[in-house]
Amino acid sequence: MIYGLVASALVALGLYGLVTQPALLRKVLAFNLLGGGVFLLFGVVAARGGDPVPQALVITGIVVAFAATALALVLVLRLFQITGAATIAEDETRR
Amino acid sequence: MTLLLDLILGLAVVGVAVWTLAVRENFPAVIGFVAYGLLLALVWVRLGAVDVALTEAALGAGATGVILLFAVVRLRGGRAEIDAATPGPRQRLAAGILCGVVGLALAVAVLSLPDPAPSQAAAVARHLPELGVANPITGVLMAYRGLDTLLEAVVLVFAVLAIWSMAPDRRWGAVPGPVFPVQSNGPLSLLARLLPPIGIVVGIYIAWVGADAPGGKFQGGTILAAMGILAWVAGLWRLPPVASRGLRWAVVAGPLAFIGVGLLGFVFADGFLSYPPAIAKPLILLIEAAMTLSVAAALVLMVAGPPEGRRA
Amino acid sequence: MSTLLTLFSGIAIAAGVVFFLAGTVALLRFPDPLSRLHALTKADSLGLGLIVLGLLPWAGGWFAALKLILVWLLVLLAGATATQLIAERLRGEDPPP
Amino acid sequence: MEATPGGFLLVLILVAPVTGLLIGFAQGGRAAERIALWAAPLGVTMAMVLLAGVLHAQAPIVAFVGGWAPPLGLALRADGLAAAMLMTTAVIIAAITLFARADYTTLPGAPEARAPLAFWCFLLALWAALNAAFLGGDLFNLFVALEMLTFGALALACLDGRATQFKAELRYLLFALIGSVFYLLGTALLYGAYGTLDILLLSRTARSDAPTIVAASLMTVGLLGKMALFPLHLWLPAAHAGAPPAASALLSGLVVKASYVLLLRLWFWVMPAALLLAVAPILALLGAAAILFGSLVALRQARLKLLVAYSTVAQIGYLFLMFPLVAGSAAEVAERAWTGGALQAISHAFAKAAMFLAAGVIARGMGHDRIAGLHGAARVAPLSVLAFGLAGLSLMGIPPSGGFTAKWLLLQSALYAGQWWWALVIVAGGLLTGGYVFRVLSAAMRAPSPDFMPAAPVDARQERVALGLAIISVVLGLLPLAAFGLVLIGR
Repeated sequence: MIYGLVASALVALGLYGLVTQPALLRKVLAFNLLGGGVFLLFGVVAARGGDPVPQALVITGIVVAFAATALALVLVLRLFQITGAATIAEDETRR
Repeated sequence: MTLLLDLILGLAVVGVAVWTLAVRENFPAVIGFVAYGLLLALVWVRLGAVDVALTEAALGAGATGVILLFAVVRLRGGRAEIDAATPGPRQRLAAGILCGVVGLALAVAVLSLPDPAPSQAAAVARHLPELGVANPITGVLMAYRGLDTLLEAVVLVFAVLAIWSMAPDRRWGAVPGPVFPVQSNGPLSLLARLLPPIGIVVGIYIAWVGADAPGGKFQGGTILAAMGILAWVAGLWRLPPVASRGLRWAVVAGPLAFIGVGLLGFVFADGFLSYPPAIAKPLILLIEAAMTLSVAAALVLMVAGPPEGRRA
Repeated sequence: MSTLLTLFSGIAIAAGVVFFLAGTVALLRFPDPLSRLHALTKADSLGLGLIVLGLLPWAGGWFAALKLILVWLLVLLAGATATQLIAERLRGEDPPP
Repeated sequence: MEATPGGFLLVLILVAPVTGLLIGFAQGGRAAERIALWAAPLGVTMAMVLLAGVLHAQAPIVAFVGGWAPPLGLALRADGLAAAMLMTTAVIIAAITLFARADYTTLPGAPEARAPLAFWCFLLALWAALNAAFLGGDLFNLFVALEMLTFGALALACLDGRATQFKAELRYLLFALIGSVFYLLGTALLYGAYGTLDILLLSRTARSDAPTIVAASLMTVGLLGKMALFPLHLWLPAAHAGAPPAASALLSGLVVKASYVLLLRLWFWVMPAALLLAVAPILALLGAAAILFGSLVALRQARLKLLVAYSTVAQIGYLFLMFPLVAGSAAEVAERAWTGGALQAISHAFAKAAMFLAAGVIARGMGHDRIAGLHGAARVAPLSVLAFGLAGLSLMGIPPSGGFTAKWLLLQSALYAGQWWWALVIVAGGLLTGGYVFRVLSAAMRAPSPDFMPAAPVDARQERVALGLAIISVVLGLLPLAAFGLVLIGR
């Protein structure tokens, strides 16, 4: 299946972005790319067996991922509003 | 022919993903992400999962794209800090190797999944008549794995409250999100007047047909939420303050109806979330209706963010 | 009859694809945002309209056909609004020539 | 396995806090507080009935939600381990409810405020999520439970709204999200390979093939990240130490245990024994590293709350020593190790909750939490210092505490299994723990300078709650060993 390979590639890409991108916004974006890959993997599993169950799992997963994204973005915005920081790099002002 | 189509689509998805990660500016990255989500929705259609395609397009690309754009507009600058925190080439190489290994392991695992694939399709179909619905996805979401869906609906309530609780104390009780000026004329105002009547019909329709055809509460609720957001951004609709009881009951109505019907199962059927076959479909539609409302309300609030305005 | 319909659909859809292609080329090649917008929306609105027209005979029922037309109308509306908004923004930013 | 009588109890214990949270949220802060106050005794009662039921039947209580049996439907299962964890959760939540009233009460007629509403709702939310995580019999359902847990924990930790905390919590969120993604990838592969995610059904069919191995590795790494096992502990100290005391107690005492129980289910139920034998020593090695590293770093902390948080990093390590001792050992040794591991999870929950609550009271009374400046703390908050000390006994593993019994069981089984090196780690960890606990106590016992003034009065009830939890963590060690046969039911 082509899409199994596509899903694996998307997971690798998303993970790479999540780890290496310093800006929080871009980390959140990469997390969503990664999520797309994970869900696609479920889709491949569903298509192989002609099975609706993994499709239902993906719908649940997409909703949860959206909630996580919204929450993360609010945290990012609040951090930015208070401190002007756009990354979570360690700074020396702490403690 | 179809193989070629799949190949092109697959390459396009991966290509857009790479571009989204590589592009330097935030705004095009988000646009790239929305394109990625829409392409993924096409992939879902190719995989025969129209319900998921609708969800991906509405939530994964649409709603996620909107909140990302909101964030981009409000996060300005920080370039120097970001550059300073950018990992060096050696770290990037290490991360790349690690992620490559994960991707490779996944690929190997996917390719060595057993043939024929195990499937619950037959079991899902066998019991659908007892539920009175024709869409197997709805059967899974509302009956067989109803607990998943219930907990997921509760997660949405968690998210709304968690987002609100990030507000500064002095803003508590106020209207969520920024207040947009009223656009008395202009294209946005026109759209915000023209589209919602159609969109609300479409949203309810999609939630309604979910029992028998692709669609359902999450897809329909997202469309309803989009109409609300449109009216809000155009200044035509003021969100109720977070202290509003009505607003809060709208957010919890879905999961509460779900639990209520579930508990009735103790009395009238075989236990929690079990539906008596005679009235299974009306019960499922009742839950779906309440959930559509709650999903729509929760999504609008999640897009709007924590209370920012003055106390109402 | 059905060959005629197939032919009609084929031509309409092919024409629609040509318009999409033209619009995309314009998006990539035209020099300034306003002319890009101009070319893109024209081509896409018409292109989608032709494709919808080509698909209508195969919709299998008036309800599905209605939905196809509704899709086209909604895209027209959204496209027009988005273009207007972008154009307004551009006019606001650039000094008048 | 069939559904058993009493299954409705599992549903109630899950649905009750969810309903309370929904109504509390809709009706506002004061209603949420009242619901939480009523929920606390109700929760303890339900957990006790459930525990008695499991003990009576000497078998797990099982419910099929909606009457749909797996693989199509979802099962909730309360085995001995789950019943014990539910009980622990109910008691600690009840204690935190009592503790938090002083901080988060809404007076009659007062307008609703942000922090109280969020606190009471998320207390109920976390309770529901923990119950779901301990009872869940389906790997995807457990994923949803873990997400609920993450959201609730995050919101509680940010309650003070300080910028440094936002940063710490974002780091936590990133770890948690990557952990979730890894876990979810594993469930996709397992579903593709076996067509079910039910833990018991998987345990009968799991093979040692490529998809299973990849799934197991991904899920394990994801869960280790969520529970902050060394070297994935980076997020924990700041995230737990910066939260309000009532939240820290929940996060450090209970939330990390949900991922732990899930990890146990993954390895001792789902995965084939051959795989477990290969992985167990690696997990224990990481655990040993966590014990030594966490304790050493805790020893060097300048601040009380960070010390307590690093102590969590160390104590989590003990939980992993049981893996090689249970896997592949004779039944008797395996049972000892299993009991030791479970008891460590429980006694640490009580001790750490007590410690964080006590540290919170001390920090408020002194106006700071610098360990070097704690002179006079024993005079300002005597019961809290006592609670800290008693909880410390349990963490060190000094008899007759629950921590002692746990570590003694692990130590014995290490010797019986011929893996004496783990015993050395346990002893070394105990000594180091003693070091950092006594550092705090000796500073607190010191007489203050003559012009010393407490920064704020301490709440006597809060002190008593912390002490109560500490006493429980000690008394656990006085129970006869047979009482812990509970955690073996349904293993």
